[in-house]
Amino acid sequence: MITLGDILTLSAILFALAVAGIFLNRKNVILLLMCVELLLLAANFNFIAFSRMLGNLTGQVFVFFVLTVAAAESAIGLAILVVLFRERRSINVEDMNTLKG
Amino acid sequence: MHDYLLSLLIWLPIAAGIVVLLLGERNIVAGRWISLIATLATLALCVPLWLDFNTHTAAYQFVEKAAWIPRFHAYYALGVDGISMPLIVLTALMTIPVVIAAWSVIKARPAQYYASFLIMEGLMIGVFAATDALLFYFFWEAMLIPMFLIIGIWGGPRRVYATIKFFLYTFLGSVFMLAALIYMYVKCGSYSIAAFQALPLTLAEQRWIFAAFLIAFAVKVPMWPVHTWLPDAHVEAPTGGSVILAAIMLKMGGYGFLRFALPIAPDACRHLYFLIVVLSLIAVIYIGFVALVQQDMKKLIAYSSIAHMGFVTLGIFLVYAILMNTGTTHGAAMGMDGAMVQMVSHGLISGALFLCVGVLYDRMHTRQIADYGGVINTMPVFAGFMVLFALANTGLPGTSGFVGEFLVILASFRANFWYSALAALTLILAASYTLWLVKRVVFGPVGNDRVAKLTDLNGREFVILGALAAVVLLVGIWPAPLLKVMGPSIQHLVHQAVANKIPA
Amino acid sequence: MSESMMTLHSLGPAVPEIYLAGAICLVLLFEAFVGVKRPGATGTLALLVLAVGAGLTVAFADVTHRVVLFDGAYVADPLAFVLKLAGFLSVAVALLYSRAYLRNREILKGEYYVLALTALLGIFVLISANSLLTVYLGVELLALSVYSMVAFDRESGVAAEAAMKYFVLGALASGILLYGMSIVYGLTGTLNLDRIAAAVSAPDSLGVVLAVTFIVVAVAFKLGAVPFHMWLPDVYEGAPTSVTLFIGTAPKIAYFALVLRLLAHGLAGASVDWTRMLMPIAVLSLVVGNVVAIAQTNIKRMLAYSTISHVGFIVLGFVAGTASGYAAALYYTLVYVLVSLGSFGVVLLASRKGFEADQLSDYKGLYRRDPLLALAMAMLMFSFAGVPPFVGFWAKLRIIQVLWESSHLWLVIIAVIMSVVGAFYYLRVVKLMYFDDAPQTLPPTERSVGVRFALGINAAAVLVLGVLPAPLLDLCARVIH
Amino acid sequence: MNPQLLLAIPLAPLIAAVIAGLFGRYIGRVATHSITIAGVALACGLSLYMTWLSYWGHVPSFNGPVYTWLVSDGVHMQVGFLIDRLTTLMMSVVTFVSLCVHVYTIGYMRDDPGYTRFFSYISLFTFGMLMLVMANNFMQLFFGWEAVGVVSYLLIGFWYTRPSAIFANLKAFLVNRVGDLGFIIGIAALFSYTHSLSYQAAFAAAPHLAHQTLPVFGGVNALTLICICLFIGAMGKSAQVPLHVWLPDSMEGPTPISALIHAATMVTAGVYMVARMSPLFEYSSTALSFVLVIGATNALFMGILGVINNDIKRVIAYSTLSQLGYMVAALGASAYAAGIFHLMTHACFKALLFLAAGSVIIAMHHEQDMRKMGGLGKYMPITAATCWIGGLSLVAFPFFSGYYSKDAIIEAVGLSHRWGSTYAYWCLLLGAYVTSLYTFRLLFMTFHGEERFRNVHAEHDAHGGHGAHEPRENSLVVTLPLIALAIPSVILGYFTVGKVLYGNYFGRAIMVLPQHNVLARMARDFHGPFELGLRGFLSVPFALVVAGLVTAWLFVLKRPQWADAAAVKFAWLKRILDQKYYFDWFNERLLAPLARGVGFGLWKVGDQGLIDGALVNGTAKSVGGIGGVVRRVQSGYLYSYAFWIVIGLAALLGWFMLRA
Repeated sequence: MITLGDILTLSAILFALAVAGIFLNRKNVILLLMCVELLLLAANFNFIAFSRMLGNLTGQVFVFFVLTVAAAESAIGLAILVVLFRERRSINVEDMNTLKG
Repeated sequence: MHDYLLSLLIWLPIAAGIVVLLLGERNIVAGRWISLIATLATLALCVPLWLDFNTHTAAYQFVEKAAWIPRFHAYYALGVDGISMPLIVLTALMTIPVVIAAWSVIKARPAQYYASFLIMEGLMIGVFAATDALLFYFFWEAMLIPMFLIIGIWGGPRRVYATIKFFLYTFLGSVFMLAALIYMYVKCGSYSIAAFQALPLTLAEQRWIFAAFLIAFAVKVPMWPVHTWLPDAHVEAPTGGSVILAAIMLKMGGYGFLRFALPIAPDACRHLYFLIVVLSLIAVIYIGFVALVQQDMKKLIAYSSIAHMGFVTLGIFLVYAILMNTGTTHGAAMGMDGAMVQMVSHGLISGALFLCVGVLYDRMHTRQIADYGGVINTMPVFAGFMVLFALANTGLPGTSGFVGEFLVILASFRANFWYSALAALTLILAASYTLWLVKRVVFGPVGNDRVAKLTDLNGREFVILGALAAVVLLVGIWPAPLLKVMGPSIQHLVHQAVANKIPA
Repeated sequence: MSESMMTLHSLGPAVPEIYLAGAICLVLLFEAFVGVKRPGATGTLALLVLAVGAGLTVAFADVTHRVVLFDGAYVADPLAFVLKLAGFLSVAVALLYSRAYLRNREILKGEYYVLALTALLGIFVLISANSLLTVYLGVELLALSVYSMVAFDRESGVAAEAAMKYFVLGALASGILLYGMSIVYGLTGTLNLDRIAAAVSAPDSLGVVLAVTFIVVAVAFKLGAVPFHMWLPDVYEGAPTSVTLFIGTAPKIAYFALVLRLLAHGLAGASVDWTRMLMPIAVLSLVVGNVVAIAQTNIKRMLAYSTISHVGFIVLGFVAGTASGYAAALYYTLVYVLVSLGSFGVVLLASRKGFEADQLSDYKGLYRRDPLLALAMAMLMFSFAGVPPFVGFWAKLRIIQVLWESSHLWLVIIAVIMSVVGAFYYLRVVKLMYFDDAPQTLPPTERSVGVRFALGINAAAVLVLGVLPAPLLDLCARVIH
Repeated sequence: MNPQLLLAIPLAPLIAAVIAGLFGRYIGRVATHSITIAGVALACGLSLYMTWLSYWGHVPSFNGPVYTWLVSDGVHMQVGFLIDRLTTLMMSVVTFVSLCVHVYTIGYMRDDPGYTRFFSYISLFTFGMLMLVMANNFMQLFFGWEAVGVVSYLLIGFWYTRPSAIFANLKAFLVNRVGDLGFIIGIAALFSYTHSLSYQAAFAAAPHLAHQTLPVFGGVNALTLICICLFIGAMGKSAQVPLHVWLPDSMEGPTPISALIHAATMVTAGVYMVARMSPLFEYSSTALSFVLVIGATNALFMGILGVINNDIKRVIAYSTLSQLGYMVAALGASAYAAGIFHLMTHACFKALLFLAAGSVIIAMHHEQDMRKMGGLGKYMPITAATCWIGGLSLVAFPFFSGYYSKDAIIEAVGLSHRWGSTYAYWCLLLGAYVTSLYTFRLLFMTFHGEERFRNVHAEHDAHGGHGAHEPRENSLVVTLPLIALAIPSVILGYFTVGKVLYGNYFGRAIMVLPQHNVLARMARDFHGPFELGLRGFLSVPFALVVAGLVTAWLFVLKRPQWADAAAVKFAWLKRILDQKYYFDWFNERLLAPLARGVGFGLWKVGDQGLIDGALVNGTAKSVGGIGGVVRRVQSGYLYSYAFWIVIGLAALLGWFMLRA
């Protein structure tokens, strides 16, 4: 039997993974986009779990919105990525440090 | 007219300044005359201020009050008493020579030069006339901007360092004061200075507030050891800037002590007076020695200003020393009288001395003492004035410089033998550095061929220095009217200063 | 009135958003058919749209009391009204200033205005948000449009880099926000902020603390408070100046609303926690912002750090945790928007084709090249420094006042000292413009009368509001209760 | 007497001075000196008239305000006059000598470009001196005190292109300021007890003050402190050791000034002041002993310096120092009247000597070295005669004015039982010998013996020197004052001694406690001036005078080589004397450099090093430095940004989780 706690733990782990991914990954920007998706996913898990526990739907509705936004978000992310690649010929995180100080 | 006399005094010069600014550099001739007329008119407005001033009350007079920020009970409230009125007159008086002195000397952006000074005059008068703490602070701070620009634009080689130092130094001081003012507003729900003076405060609170005031006013006076901005600012500033700086701005520190520190935090003052007395005496002696070895005329006069202002702070805080020593406040008012007279007189004398240096600088474009010598041979009239003001600076009886120091020394003996003994050392020190300066610059054989080519005072310069000399002598020979004006306010202040504000 | 039942008339308060959504479509169509031929026409239209929008807002959305719509997801109150007008105004001014800049860089495209308007829509949603959902939507709508604005100049590599950093970190932040929201939802079983406010009462319970922490971090990121500020300098520097101007102004209003709605209203019960959390954040922002700004050579970056320090002041207003504290923060925000509109406007007007005017050294002797511009900049800098008679003074005064009211002695002292440190680099700009001589011959500044006039008004406002601060102070105190 | 009249006395010279000073250049020389002389003459006439009245005791003393200077803390500080016999006497002395000097100046400064300036100065000085002596309160006293000091400053530096002159005037002013320091502290101390600046209040409080102690230096008698402080002021003005150093240098000024200011009037202000303050000093024997010792020391040791000097003016200057010593010693012995009496006679014969010296100097074309003179007697008889009169009066030759005053002093000190009086008595006795030694040396070297000026003139001619080979007697404007001063130098003492010295002339103006009153004791065996004169020939001092005369004659005229021999034999002594007891060396080699060093140190180390360098700029630098460091954290790498966000999140979480 899967309890609320289990799901929350899972989502927490997902969240942690995503965050870790964002600041551990030093190579590919695409990876970052994926981590971002994972992040949202973690939150979504919470919503769904809670909404089921509380027995009201608002949480799940929220999730739909989140998914939509996530789609738009990744679209824009990729667009920016393209621009970046056109200019820099690289999508390496290490190379993105002309702005600093 | 009395209902808005003070507003007139504040806004007339400011308005004139804006007009001059708008006329721009192209119509500078008009600009000059407008500035001159405006400053003269401001002084003219001081005549009714002086004549119709009731010398029998310590209450504010020529009071004005208009809503400014109703929600925070901050008012556009103006008024003068015996402490602020002479300083307003001094301000109006000392701005005139600045305008005249710049007449043909300031070549770069003259319109803005005049405008800055006119605006600053209004703001300075506002500082003295404001009876609402927020309004006071508003003028107090706003005044920094024109001075910042004056030093920075028309100043000497190291002007940038000097002006930024000046601004930050004073800014640092005043923000702490602002914090204190706001604290008191939060406590008593009003920004009126009178309310602050009536507000009971615990000793701890008073200590904090006094510390804030001390930082603000000590920097402005300036007291040792926060004086180092002054020599730089004076040396780099154009003549007019130095004059206003020395004649008026420094006085605001003393005024602040009289108007804020003593009445608002009397108990803290009573506990910490010794600190101030010591700092004042250090200023008189330490700075006296430093002034002795200056190579730059303006720096020397700047240091002598610090030393003389030491008498002001000493005179103000004598009240507590006397209270400690004799248990009465008998003689305290004399110390404060001395401090006030010293402020006025120092305004006149140091202003005049800076003008003298300006006269020389305009001709030789150097302030180094070593570059001069035997000026009297080519500029006898100037030499006469220079010697007169120098002697006044040494506190010669018969000149205004004597009155304040004399009163302070008399009063300080009631506090402690050593206070007066050390303070009186200024007789020797001031004489040494001032007259040594005179010896090296004015007397002696013609120093070099550039000195040989000097031309004596022109009409404008003669009028300025002559007028100032007359005032200096007048105040020295017959100071009674000045003290009559202050009398009641000072007495009242003494009572406030020794009152106990700690809530039972 | 019951929230479910909805008549057309009752939609009045929501007119700004509805209108703006429609207008955006209109502008898109216009751009598709007219704009392509006549670049700049869309810009004019956008300004028109904003003007009309402001008019409509005054006409319909000027509510006297709190109105809740859309099943409690949307709230309209005097605060929202004021903020929306401010939004219209600031965006309009921003677009006005940007025009010449965009033309010089051949990025004067309709999409720019569309994005600006969508961002504004996001701002409005956020302003009127009364539910976690609307909050989230507002945040994302605003953020997404701004990301793409940053990357708008496709020829600029730094812009792309800035956009990417902004995007990733922004996504991280919204993830954190979302996570916090989910916990709140879990604790209270509702998304409606009113009900959340009613439900959240026990402060130090673990769940609440968890939720509050996540939300505070996300909010701090959006505001650009230390240590969540790092995106801000890079984005300010990397983005095209016109975009920097945009980011630096209107969104601040939205984020103020965000804090107010989410923390001050929704999580009022836990204010003990979040005020205590905001305290170190505010202090760090003050210190880091001011101290690092001194070390900058790029004016956009310098202003970025100065923004961080001002954010510190705004947050201090919230730290007080009282209505008057929020009012102070609001006043500070509005003042900040006004002043930074002007200062970035100056940067825009000083720049020409192929000359970004983004180095401090580019301002040497500006006085000689363009006295008006220099004067305006000087006034704005003094205002930033908080010197009377300029409006910035009152903003700082209000913050210190509320800190005293909540008796935070040490915060007062830090704030005071830091404002002095800050004064130094503002003075340095004035010094460059007035005391130094231009090293080499720099190109002349933008001369188009309209823009300069607007800038003049902007600077004048800084002075007038400084001399007569009562109305605006009143307004801010009135709309918050 | 009516105040208007009194007011006219100081104002006449003042107005004259102002006119001469401001418009002198336009109205010309004749007008200038006419106006100033008229002013002083008026003052002099009125003063003499007043003295005449009070001499015959027609007028009660006057004490009243002129106007209120200021009111502070309820204390009325007024400018006012106190006129009694002491004042009138001083007024007459001052104005009379001043008048003579005015006239004399016409001749002396004939071809000086600063002619009008000079007249305005000396008139101004007369004003200041009159304010000083006529004052009835300490504020005004201090005013006059400083005013005369300033004028003397201006006059010593009158030839402002001479480095030596402007050095001397600065020195004079500063040394005087040292005295004024004590003076003003004394005034302040007095004020702190009496709450008033008027003499009356002070005098009334004196007996009570004698029992007060001040908590300084472990508790000193208040009155003693006050008196000593006041006397320090007097030491400055009246050039008593160690504040005497300025007077010899002040000879850089034109000779009329030396006569007026640095011999007759200003330098005696100190003596006058102490006499005026006798009601205070009387109650403090300690202070009086101090006065006595200082004065006696001056009288002897400053006189000795006169013996070895060759500059005619400096010799007289040292003699002035020594004579001032006599006066001060008299004060110290409570013989105030004697001091004042000697002040009066001294004013006449010393002014006379100076003017005579000046006359010689004119004749010698501004040559002051006595070694280049000699035998002038037969070329300028009037000068020589008057100079001899002055000299005899100075050495206190019986029947001359000086005799009556000076011997009285010696006798008074001899009779006094005050602590230190024995030392003082011997100093004064030896002083008598020294006095006659340098006086006759001066007379012999100048007017007698070989005419050394001839070879000097030869040199002059060698390089086309100026005209006259032989000095000629000067015109009337120069000689008339000499004669005018010679007369009182002879007879003044004879005719006034009875009344002024022994007749308790000053009455209540000078207060002497009976147990101190030596003069009263001397008065008992005073049987008229003639008898006193005769007695003089048998007195010890007279013997010393003769001894001095002989020595001078031997060393100057008979065996000049002995002088050089002595100089060789007592080289060590000569060095000390040449160095003037090393006072100047101490001031100029030690004190002044020390002060400058301290100032420089405080400036460089204190101001620029610590305050500016470390605190002010240091803070600025460190803030900038921190900024530079902190900005490194902004590494530009996305992951580090993200990392910081997580750090922040974790920190907050951790903090609050622990609290929750």
